Amino acid sequence: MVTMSDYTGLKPAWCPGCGNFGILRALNKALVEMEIEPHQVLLVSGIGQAGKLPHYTKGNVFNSLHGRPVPPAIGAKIANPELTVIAISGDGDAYGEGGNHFIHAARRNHDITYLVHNNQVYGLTKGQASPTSDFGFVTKTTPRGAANPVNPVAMAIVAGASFVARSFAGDIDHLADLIKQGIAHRGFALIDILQPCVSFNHKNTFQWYRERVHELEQEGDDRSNKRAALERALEWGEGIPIGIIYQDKLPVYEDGLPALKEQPLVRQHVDHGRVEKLLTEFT
Amino acid sequence: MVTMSDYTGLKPAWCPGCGNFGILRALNKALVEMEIEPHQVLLVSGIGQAGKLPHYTKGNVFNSLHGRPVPPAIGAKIANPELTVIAISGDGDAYGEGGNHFIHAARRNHDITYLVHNNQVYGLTKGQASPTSDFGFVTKTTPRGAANPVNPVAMAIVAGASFVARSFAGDIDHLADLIKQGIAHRGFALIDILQPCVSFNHKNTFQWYRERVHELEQEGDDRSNKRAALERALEWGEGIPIGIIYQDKLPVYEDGLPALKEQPLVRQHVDHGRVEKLLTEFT
Amino acid sequence: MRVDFSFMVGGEAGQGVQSVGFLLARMFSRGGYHVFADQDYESRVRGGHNFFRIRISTAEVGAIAEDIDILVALNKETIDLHRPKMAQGGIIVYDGDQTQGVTGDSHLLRVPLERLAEERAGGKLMINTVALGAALSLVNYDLGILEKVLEDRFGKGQVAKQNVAAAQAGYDYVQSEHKGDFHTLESCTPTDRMLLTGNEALSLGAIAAGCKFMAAYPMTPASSIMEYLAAKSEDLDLVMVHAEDEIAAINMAVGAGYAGVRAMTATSGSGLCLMVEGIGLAAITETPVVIVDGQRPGPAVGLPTRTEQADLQFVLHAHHGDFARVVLAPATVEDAFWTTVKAFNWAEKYQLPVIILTDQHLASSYATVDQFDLAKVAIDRGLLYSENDADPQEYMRHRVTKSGISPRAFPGLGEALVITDCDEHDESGHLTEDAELRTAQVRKRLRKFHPLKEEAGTPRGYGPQGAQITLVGWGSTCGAIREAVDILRRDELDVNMLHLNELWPFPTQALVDAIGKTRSTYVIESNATGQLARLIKTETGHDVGGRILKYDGRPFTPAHIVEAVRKEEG
Amino acid sequence: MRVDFSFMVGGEAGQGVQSVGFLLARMFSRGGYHVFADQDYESRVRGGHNFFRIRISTAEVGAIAEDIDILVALNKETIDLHRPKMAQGGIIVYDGDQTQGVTGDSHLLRVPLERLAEERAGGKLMINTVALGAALSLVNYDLGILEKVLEDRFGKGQVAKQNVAAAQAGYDYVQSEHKGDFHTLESCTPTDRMLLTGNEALSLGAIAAGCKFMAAYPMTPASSIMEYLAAKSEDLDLVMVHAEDEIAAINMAVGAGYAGVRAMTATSGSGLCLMVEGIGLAAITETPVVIVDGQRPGPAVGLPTRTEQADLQFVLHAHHGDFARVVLAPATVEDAFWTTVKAFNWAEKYQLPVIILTDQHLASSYATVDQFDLAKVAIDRGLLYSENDADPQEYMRHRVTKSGISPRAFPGLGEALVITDCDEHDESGHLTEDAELRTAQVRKRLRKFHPLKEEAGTPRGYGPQGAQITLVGWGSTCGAIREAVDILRRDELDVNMLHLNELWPFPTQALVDAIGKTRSTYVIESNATGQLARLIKTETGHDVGGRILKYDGRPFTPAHIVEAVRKEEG
Ligand SMILES: Cc1ncc(C[n+]2csc(CCOP(=O)(O)OP(=O)(O)O)c2C)c(N)n1
Ligand SMILES: Cc1ncc(C[n+]2csc(CCOP(=O)(O)OP(=O)(O)O)c2C)c(N)n1
Ligand code: SF4
Ligand code: SF4
Ligand SMILES: [Mg+2]
Ligand SMILES: [Mg+2]
Repeated sequence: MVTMSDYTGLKPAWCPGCGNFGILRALNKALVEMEIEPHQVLLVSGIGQAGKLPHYTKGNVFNSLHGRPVPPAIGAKIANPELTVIAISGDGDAYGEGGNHFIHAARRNHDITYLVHNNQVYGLTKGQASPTSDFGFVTKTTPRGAANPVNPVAMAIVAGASFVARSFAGDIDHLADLIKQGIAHRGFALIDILQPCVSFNHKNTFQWYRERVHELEQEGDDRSNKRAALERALEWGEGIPIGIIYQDKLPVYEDGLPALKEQPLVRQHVDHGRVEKLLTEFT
Repeated sequence: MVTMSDYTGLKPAWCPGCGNFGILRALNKALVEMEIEPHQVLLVSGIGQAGKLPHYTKGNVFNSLHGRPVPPAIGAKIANPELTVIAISGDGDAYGEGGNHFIHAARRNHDITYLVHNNQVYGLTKGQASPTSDFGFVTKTTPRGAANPVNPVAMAIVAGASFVARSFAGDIDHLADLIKQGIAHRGFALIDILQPCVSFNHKNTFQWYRERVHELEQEGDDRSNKRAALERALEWGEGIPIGIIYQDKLPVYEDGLPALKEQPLVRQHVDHGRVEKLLTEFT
Repeated sequence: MRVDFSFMVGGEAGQGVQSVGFLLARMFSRGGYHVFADQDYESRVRGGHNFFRIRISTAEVGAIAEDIDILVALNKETIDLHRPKMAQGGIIVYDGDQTQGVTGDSHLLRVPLERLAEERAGGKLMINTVALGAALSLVNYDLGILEKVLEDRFGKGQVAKQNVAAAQAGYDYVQSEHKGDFHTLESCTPTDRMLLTGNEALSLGAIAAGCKFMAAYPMTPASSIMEYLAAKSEDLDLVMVHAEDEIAAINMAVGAGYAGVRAMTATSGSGLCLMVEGIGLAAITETPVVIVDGQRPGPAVGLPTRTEQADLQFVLHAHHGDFARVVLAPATVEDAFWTTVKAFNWAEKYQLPVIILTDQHLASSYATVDQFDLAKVAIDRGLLYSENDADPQEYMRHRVTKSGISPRAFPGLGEALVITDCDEHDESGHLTEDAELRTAQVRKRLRKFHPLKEEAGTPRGYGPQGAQITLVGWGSTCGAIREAVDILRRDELDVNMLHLNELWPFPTQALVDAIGKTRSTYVIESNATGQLARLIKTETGHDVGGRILKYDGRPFTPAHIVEAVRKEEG
Repeated sequence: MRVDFSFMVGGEAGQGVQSVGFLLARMFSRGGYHVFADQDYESRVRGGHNFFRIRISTAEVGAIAEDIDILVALNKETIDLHRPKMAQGGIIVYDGDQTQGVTGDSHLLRVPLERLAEERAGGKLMINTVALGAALSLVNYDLGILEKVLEDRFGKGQVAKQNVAAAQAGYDYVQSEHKGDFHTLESCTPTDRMLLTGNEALSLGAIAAGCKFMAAYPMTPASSIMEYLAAKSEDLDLVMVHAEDEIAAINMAVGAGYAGVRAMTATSGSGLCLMVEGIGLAAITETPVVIVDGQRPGPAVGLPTRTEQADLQFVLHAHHGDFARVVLAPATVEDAFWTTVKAFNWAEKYQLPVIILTDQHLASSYATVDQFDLAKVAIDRGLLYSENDADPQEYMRHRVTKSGISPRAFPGLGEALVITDCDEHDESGHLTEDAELRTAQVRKRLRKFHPLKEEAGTPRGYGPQGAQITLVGWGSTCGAIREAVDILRRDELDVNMLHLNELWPFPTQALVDAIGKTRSTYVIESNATGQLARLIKTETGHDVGGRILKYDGRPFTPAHIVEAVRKEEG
């Protein structure tokens, strides 16, 4: 049996009170409840406060470049689809530096789960605006206020992700439940997580989010209706919906790869008999 | 008076029958009708068949890297807002290699016009899949068919562009009219142009597009309703709407720059008196 | 007597130049000849001017010749441009009915290609195959194998049949109408030699080495590697991902490499620029990855379909920080196969990024080579962790060892957790800011270079040892330099060649030995500043004054080198 | 007598280490002292261990010292870590009430920081200012200017007042309770010297040079340049765009440069990797752009908040193809200003990318410098096209000239069309595939390097010419090497320094002259392989055996260099 103590990692270097602690706990809870063992998990993170998470739990870890956790996660998943591959980013990592990978991974619908710690600011580099900073948010790089923010969930839906959800670091059970569903889902699963940053975001605080988030009524709601999902996705401000905003069965990239049909690439060996045949095509 | 002959450039190296000829003509027509002279225009293109367009007309030309026309267009626009800045891409250039610039330029709503020659394929590199290739489109890099395509107009709307339109290279008047509106619009104006590639896209031909495109009824239609616009944007397949899909007045990035209030940066000189004051802040 | 004969096919993009050229080359390779062929094309899909040069010989051949014996001109521009290069007695086949304004008589043979195509082979599409037949007829070549060659290309069926008819029409026409000399080329003993391009050989090398994963973004001249692997992905059980950009491509490959699969990417200079950060990721996480850089003239987009060797200093230094890497540059089509096999072995053995520097010229040139002996393809995956050796709880991905190499485990295949980070990390792979741990990891990563340098080979020599003049080259110029040596030796010049296909680790001693002994040394490179010469200076201290450089995007010919050397040597 | 005194403030991130350190430095710079201060911090926002070292002197000072005279310890870890470095008679100020487990008596002075902050200054937030007062008290420093210093930092108002009270509390407490020695530091003649960091000086240099546009993406240690320019954008009429990534950043800057505005970007190694393609874009379009690379330990993310000099070979060779570029490396805070002015001038004069190599150490170290004399800031925009000179219809952006430099016109400012392309182009800027036009453009772009090399300066010497031992360095190590020279000379060693702040064009002759004459040469660099030593080898042929290298992310100290030289010299 897998227990929470199997997921005890190094001591976090996050600020006391940071929303990341809740995310860490929720992830561990989800993995424990799904009875997934650390060696079956691959955590691929970028650079930022969020990107440090894998060090604070247990699992295989590929802590990658800023903005780039998604491509190596895809590479590793294709190499070994038996792994539960979870990519982890901050909002700058995912939607700024990594914006292109985000939309194309969603579009091709790769079978990975993507947790984005969205604190609407650059934490690790000390408080610059992020692509999700609220309009007018004043930071050292945006002294006259940030531009129009990106809406990651709407973006993911339009781009083609087949599982798009939002949760809140202050609601561990809700988040853990979504993570479980995201992992269980086949295809690209984005979970955008509202994450208070107590050091650099004094606007979007625990309090601020708590007053706004409301769980989507999941019953009677057709998750797979893209137009309705976009309605939900565009909601932001006085009310912020959390939960699964969109989910559908869409063609999964890895399912279209004949090489993966029989066994993971990592367990395969080259067959020189077959290579020999190729050679004769050139004679 | 500006005439079409003012816009005669080098002889195009495109394939005979290519949709790009129509786009070239429509652009020239729009500029002539707006009485814009070649030296008032800056054409910034990427690499691809589309990216060659500026050489085949007249104007200032910055033919930039593959995927990167938008950032230099922004830099030049901020340096000299008196220029009519038009960025030009192919679909691979804009939505593949340049995807991140596309969404963020839309988000910040820079005041440039963006023409994307969308032939749903990589032309110049000889027929690989592009991010807009139809699902299942077979090419040498996607022998089992392309993945889910990106929807550029929906993407632009969600990202925050304030003018989002689609036109067809086979309808020069329609396209010229949209280009004029795009140039006149303050803010980021995307015109995604359906462009048949006679050499590498034997699916999405002139004929194919002609059977599907229908002009949006612009009367009585609230262009600035984002939800309705997304409905229109998601339409693709048997019917493909062309025209302005979304337009609104949104904060324009350049309007938030105090340095541009009085005159273009390029006409300004450094004032050492003001620098002197800065120095004293360190004493 | 040695046969050495050159064809050229020229015309607009879209006229089928490549197709005729390839079929000619194939006909002669099937017929037992050695063949070398290269392609010259513009960055456009229709129009402009393309040509395909084929040289055939009864001896090995590794470069094109300047003179043309038979020119198949699909348009007038071809005649205008290439007529000055016709060999004595050479013949230009062209469609006199369709081509206006061709003046003079010399070399010209009018063949009504279009009329024959329409009358005898069902349409204009066959014009180029008629020309193929005409060319073969001029050398009285046996058409016996033609049907098979066409079927291999077009499949059994109507298309192949029409092509045979077209070729026969051209053949017959020339046999009956040509009034001048025929240059008879008899078939030699047919062999099972392969005819393939540098990129095809490289792709086969990757597949034979067990590469199972490629991610890339199209870019000339690397796209054809992607396309070959994609085409074979089903039969060979491998995966080729057409990524959204080059950044994604290299990072995907590194991810797959980390997960235990041999992985690669391929691009050209501009794309490589975007991969630089990924090279550092591979370095610090000690992940094997093979990166093919098909060079073309820069900077930036430069000349997109042409050739250059100006990425050498870039790839040697691409990325900040100090770490070990490998840079290999295949010299010939055959070498492209074996070098690629070595690249995958070294990447895993030393757990680092390996860059294969090829170029447009090698990538798209065809050559005949003996079938690769797969029995000689040894796969060495390097030091692997096994649960029998040590407790998985204690596994540390970046353990500091004497050799600098730490055993690799793969995530998910056992209990050992595989932890790594592109931040500086401790032995376990967790991030650290400790000064001593940092220093230890830097040293460990650099230390791997010593066994690597030991394992590196020696440059390829040609000609007598200790000659007075040495021509030094690297990469795709090998064939041209080699032939230049032959020609110069016939001139009684005492010349030899030293050719590098391993650039890093640098074969310092071999260079010192070779250059120390010669009276004059010439470094021959397709770039403007002498990048190998600079590297030689750095590594050996020798300042090689003689430089034969070319940077107009066109490959070296033996004659160009010969002339340059003669000029210097008086 | 020369005063040379060192403070250190240490504690967790979030405890205000930077604030106390800066205020101490400011108090002494206002008081007429020369100050040098550096910062050491981890890549985290709270917790861990940070420290700030301040050295003050009555003479110029350009490096930190190893010994600490007064240590302000905001937590126990600070004591544990730094106690061994306390100078004779040094004193550690700490809060004995709050800090458990501190043993021994030596150096320790308990000050109830928290209690004093709560009782006398309204709360715990003031703890660090109490400590500031205590430190100043230990040197009997005049508190007269404190109020002004605090007001400059916090504005006139409650916060400044509370801070004054806090400092006074600490001051008084020490005056009445300290039983040991005081190290009295009298104020010198107050000056209007500036106290600023390398990045601040660099930013001011950019502004003074007329830079009007910056686009960048945050990355330590370059972010503070972005932030400074953003803060001043309104007052100084300039634009700072926080771009979506580094690729966008450099391409925006190139666009602005093309349009006629002085433009820059700034980043660190990883970000620079992403800018490589943009460097080539600037090169082939001949667009001026200034790129600041604030080096930190690599490869990849490495040690994000620490220092290194391992990007040199990378920036020299970043990008495929051959073209001219400039690489400058400011040596001191003052130099950061002037080098940046030069960078903008050269970028425009030679129409090429200029890279400023700085590093975390220089970027975040404070030094006192005389106010920059703006009258000496000459702005040279290079060759500009004017409609009076030539018909705008005939304007060609890439005209082939003898110098390689073509007059620049700006789009939209006149009738001349400004056409350029990152494909190879002809003189008019339109794309071409012609072999001769290509060759001509490559040569033209390389030719610009000659006048540039002529214009380049000579390295900075220090110590007597022709000394037996030469210490060679570059960039931020200047202060430490200089001081090492002083110390070694006092040891009777015949040493001098040769310090480079222009790396490319390389000052070949100066190096040949200097190294040729010395008995032994040491190259001192913060990297693992000796990247400058390698460059010296390439450019001069001299193989400098002596290397003093450090790559643990921490800056050189004079003592470290002295010790290394002594060891070698016996
Ligand atoms: C290529 C590159 N650019 C910039 C950086 C510097 N950097 C590190 S983390 C970060 C942003 C952090 O913000 P976010 O992704 O939102 O993560 P958070 O710290 O808020 O969790 C940046 C800009 C880098 N490491 N690499
Ligand atoms: C960094 C980089 N990657 C790849 C290329 C090669 N390349 C040139 S054009 C092109 C794609 C062309 O497709 P698209 O943008 O759709 O334009 P089209 O030719 O179809 O108009 C590619 C991949 C390049 N020049 N630079
Ligand atoms: S800076 Fe913000 S995101 Fe980072 S650890 Fe602190 S509170 Fe969390
Ligand atoms: S390849 Fe396609 S897009 Fe390119 S010129 Fe030809 S028809 Fe047009
Ligand atoms: Mg964040
Ligand atoms: Mg296209």
